[in-house]
Amino acid sequence: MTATLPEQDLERHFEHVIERDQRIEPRDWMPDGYRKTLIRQVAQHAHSEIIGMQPEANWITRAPSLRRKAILLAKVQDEAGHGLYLYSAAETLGADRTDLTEKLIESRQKYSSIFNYPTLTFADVGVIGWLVDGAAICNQVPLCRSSYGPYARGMVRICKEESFHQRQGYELLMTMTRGTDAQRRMVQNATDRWWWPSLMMFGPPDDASPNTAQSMAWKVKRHTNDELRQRFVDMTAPQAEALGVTLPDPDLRWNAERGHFDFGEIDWAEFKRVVSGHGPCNAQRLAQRRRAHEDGAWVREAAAAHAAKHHSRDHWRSPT
Amino acid sequence: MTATLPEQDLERHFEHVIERDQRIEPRDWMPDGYRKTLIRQVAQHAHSEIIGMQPEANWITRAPSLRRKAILLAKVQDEAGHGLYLYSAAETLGADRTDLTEKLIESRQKYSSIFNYPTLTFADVGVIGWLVDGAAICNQVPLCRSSYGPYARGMVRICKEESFHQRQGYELLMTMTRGTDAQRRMVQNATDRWWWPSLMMFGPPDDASPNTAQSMAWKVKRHTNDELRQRFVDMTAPQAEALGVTLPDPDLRWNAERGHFDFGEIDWAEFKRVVSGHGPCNAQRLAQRRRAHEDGAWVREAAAAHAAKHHSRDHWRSPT
Amino acid sequence: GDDLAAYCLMLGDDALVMSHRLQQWCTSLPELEEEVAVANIALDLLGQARLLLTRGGTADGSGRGEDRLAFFREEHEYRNVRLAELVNGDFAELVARLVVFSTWRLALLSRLSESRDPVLSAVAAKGVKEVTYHRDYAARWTVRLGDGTDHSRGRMQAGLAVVWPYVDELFAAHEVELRLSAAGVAPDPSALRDEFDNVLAQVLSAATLSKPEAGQLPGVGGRAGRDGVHTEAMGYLLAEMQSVARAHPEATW
Amino acid sequence: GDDLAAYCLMLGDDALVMSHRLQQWCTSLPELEEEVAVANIALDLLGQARLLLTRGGTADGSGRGEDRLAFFREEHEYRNVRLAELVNGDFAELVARLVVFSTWRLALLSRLSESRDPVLSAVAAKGVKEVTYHRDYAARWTVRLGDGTDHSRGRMQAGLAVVWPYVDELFAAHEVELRLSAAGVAPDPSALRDEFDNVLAQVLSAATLSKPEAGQLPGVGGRAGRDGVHTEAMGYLLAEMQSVARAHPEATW
Repeated sequence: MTATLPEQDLERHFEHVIERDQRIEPRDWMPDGYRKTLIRQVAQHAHSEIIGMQPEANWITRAPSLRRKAILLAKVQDEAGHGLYLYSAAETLGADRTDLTEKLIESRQKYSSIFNYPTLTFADVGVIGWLVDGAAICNQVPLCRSSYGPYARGMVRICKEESFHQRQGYELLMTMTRGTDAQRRMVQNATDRWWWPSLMMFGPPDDASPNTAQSMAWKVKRHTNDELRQRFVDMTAPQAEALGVTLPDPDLRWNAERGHFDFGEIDWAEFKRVVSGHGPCNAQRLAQRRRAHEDGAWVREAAAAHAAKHHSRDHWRSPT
Repeated sequence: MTATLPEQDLERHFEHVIERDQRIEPRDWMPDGYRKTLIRQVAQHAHSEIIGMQPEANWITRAPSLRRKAILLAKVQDEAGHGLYLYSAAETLGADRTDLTEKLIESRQKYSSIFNYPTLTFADVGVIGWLVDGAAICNQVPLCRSSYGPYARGMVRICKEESFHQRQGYELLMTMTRGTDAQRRMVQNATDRWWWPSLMMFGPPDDASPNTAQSMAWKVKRHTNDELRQRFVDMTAPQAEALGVTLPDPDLRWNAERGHFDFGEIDWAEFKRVVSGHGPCNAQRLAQRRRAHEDGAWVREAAAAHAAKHHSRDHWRSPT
Repeated sequence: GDDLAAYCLMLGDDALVMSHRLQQWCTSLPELEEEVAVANIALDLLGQARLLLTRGGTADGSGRGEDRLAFFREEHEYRNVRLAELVNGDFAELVARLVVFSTWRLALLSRLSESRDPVLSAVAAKGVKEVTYHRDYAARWTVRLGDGTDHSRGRMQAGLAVVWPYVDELFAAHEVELRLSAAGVAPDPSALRDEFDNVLAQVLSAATLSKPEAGQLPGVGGRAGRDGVHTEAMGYLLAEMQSVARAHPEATW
Repeated sequence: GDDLAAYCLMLGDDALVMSHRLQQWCTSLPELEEEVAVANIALDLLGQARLLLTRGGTADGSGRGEDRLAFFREEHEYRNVRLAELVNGDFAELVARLVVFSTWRLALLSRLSESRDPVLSAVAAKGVKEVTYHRDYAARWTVRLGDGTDHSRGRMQAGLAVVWPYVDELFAAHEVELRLSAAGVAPDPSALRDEFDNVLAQVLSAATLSKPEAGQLPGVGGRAGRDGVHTEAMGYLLAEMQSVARAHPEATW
């Protein structure tokens, strides 16, 4: 039916759906720019989940209690699940997962720069939960109202799990700051390293973010970078106080007039360096992803060959 | 000159040299059997030095003091040096090092079975020095009088270093037995595991060692297996007492009549299993040697190609 | 009490150490689906380990909790079979180890779910459901790789050859197991062999693979994993696993 | 006192950690001659580390001996450059790391042998002889591999690309180094760059290799190895190295 409508009508219908805060679904007509923007957004998000497994997986085998080990392992597993889910959402837009993986490996698509920092102590696991997941949630909660249906629905599930992770991270830090001096030092040290990169997770300041206006018009982005960043600082500063850690920003203070926390200037030069591939772990993260993908090529080929032979029906049934 | 003498005269000359306890040198005529026996003996000894690096190298990175780390690293380096030295001795007999390495890797030549046991604690390093090097010295000191010149001279140097290693091992154990309870338990436990395999290092009992007579006639072996084993037990039992460790043999006791220590029956079935390739680490040791050799193939090829290009003269000279 | 405790450590250590090797695969697997599945198996085994270690610490009256047991025992106090500690190889070795480990463990837990010890029986019953999935997962991959490409078939056969020397140890009865078997608390490991052989034969046949001919890895002086005598791989594994906990012995996490 | 101690730890940790990575090569090298040579280099560096750590423990008045410093410091207290801790790759990466490390260290020790601190000066003078050999060994292999086969040339170039991002850090001056340089105790690291560039240019030219174009690895918030901020490889290295010593904190060896 829709295929026969003239382009103009299709576009009008699309804009109508967006205006009324309804959802665009995979089989609906959408402008090329919308589709491309969304594929990029969803793919970057999927890549971020997958690359984001690495800094945390780094501590699974060394987690100092079995309970924390289980929590961390489950969290990293959730991230793999989110990645799968998001690649599927991208596929509803006509993207191909293999192709997206190649783009990631060849640095033709980005992932969140936060994962280009190393995890140096077990406290980093807690701080990532608290700050990085916290920032991710600020970013993502509004995306539960993304105009693109599959992404919006994915975000509902993902946000639920992320806020669970965030609470677990914070709880680990609470336990650690109530522990030994060495533990408290670890938490402070990790906070010092992750604070500024977390603020950078919201992207460049609004006056340097040229695509924001179109994305907001399409309702695939619902708030500006600076709005979300402020929301994150306002949420986090009191949590830091409750933990007894100091955020490494001498300019951070409550501004009663604004009703917000003021905070210091972000080092945008560092942000640009890391985004453009020159962070402490960019090369390492991509090399690890590439190695896994290349080492697994023969396995994927075998699975495909087997499926072709057996019409995708497994030959072995469990004896019961 | 010698090439023109009839075979009979050559053989008589050879026997004369052996009788008078003089040395056979590389360019001297020697019977085929003598040459083959010696190549096998020297190659096995070389292989043992090289494979023997593995159980000790296993603890270099974890040595609990820097002094012990240096001692252990130097010892393992010495073993590589001994291996090189012995492969050279085998080459004077017409063997080819590459060929011998292949024979080792393909299990066509043996190495000392003692290295097919795992090193499970740092005390194993001390016990290997004490018992394994101790047994090796008992075996090797008489070989300093081997009728084959290059081997005899090699053994003089090697024995000197081995007895240095043996003293270092014993000294480590002395330090450990004067230390904590846990250290004493480690020493006892390692002694329990290495004692019987050390006794097996002297080979099968005399009545099951058919080649001994010929080897002794040729003076490439100077004492029988059982003679050397007894000498080792007599030397070691008082050392164990001085250390305060118990050798795991209820039948071990001084026999005033014989003037020797009596000791219990060796598990020759285990000996045969391990010699025939079914010890706890046979597969692991050979796999490691094979991996190093195969991974290094491209390096050896590059070195050969470079040497061919530059007439074995290095192209780079250090700026001074 | 002591036998029961020792037995709980045996099965708990099997799960903990095997889980560790699976954890090390994390972010290196060939597909995201495998990331999810392998992490899931590692989590299940970790959960089993926690229940069993906790039970062990109660049974011997030592009051040692799961973390005390996991992070502050020495290598020779670990009771796991050596198959669990084997260094990771390629994906085929992972699949081979997993199909062997979970076929054996499923046979074991099935019988253990009828143990006279109510805690062991409950832990085993829960584990049966989990390990049934592990075995199916590993068996499906064995078939895919065995009956996939020529290359994958060769690698799968090689992977089986790597793990096979560790098989007999799974069915060798320790005296603790024999006493508990006599008391109706635990199965005699040797009684699990038939089921194991049958299942493996079915899987290998579906996978067009042959049973490896590899000789069996002996212990040291007749002692192996169940006696606390491990391979040289074990020390490195524990050094990694215990490093943070031991650096902060006074800490709670 | 404190600056001198910190400086001794920097150079001592460089040697200790680099030695550890060379130790890990033991029994895996392509030829026995390389086993002897690499063990020898590892031993030399270990010897340098022992002298420097001992001096460091004296200089800061803490009375910590070499073992206390090696085995009971936390990762963030280690002051080595990150080049030293890089995970081992193939033989070409080993050669690449060694040619970079020893060219830099030789330039450093040559100048340090004129230090106003008599102990540092003596340690450096001894080290110069050793590291001269290390550099020659690494340079000869760089040339053999670079100007060997096409395959080895590719691998050598790739090995250089792996280590190159760690080069700038070697010449970045820490404030401790700047203060000691002003006091005539230690060279300013940035002053070593010319010699390094010249020697590397000669070696690469003889090896028919080109200088890698790789970008440089930044620190975290501007902090790197000299500040105790390392890579993710470092924790595993220390877990292994310190495992036995920490399992027996009361023991003497």
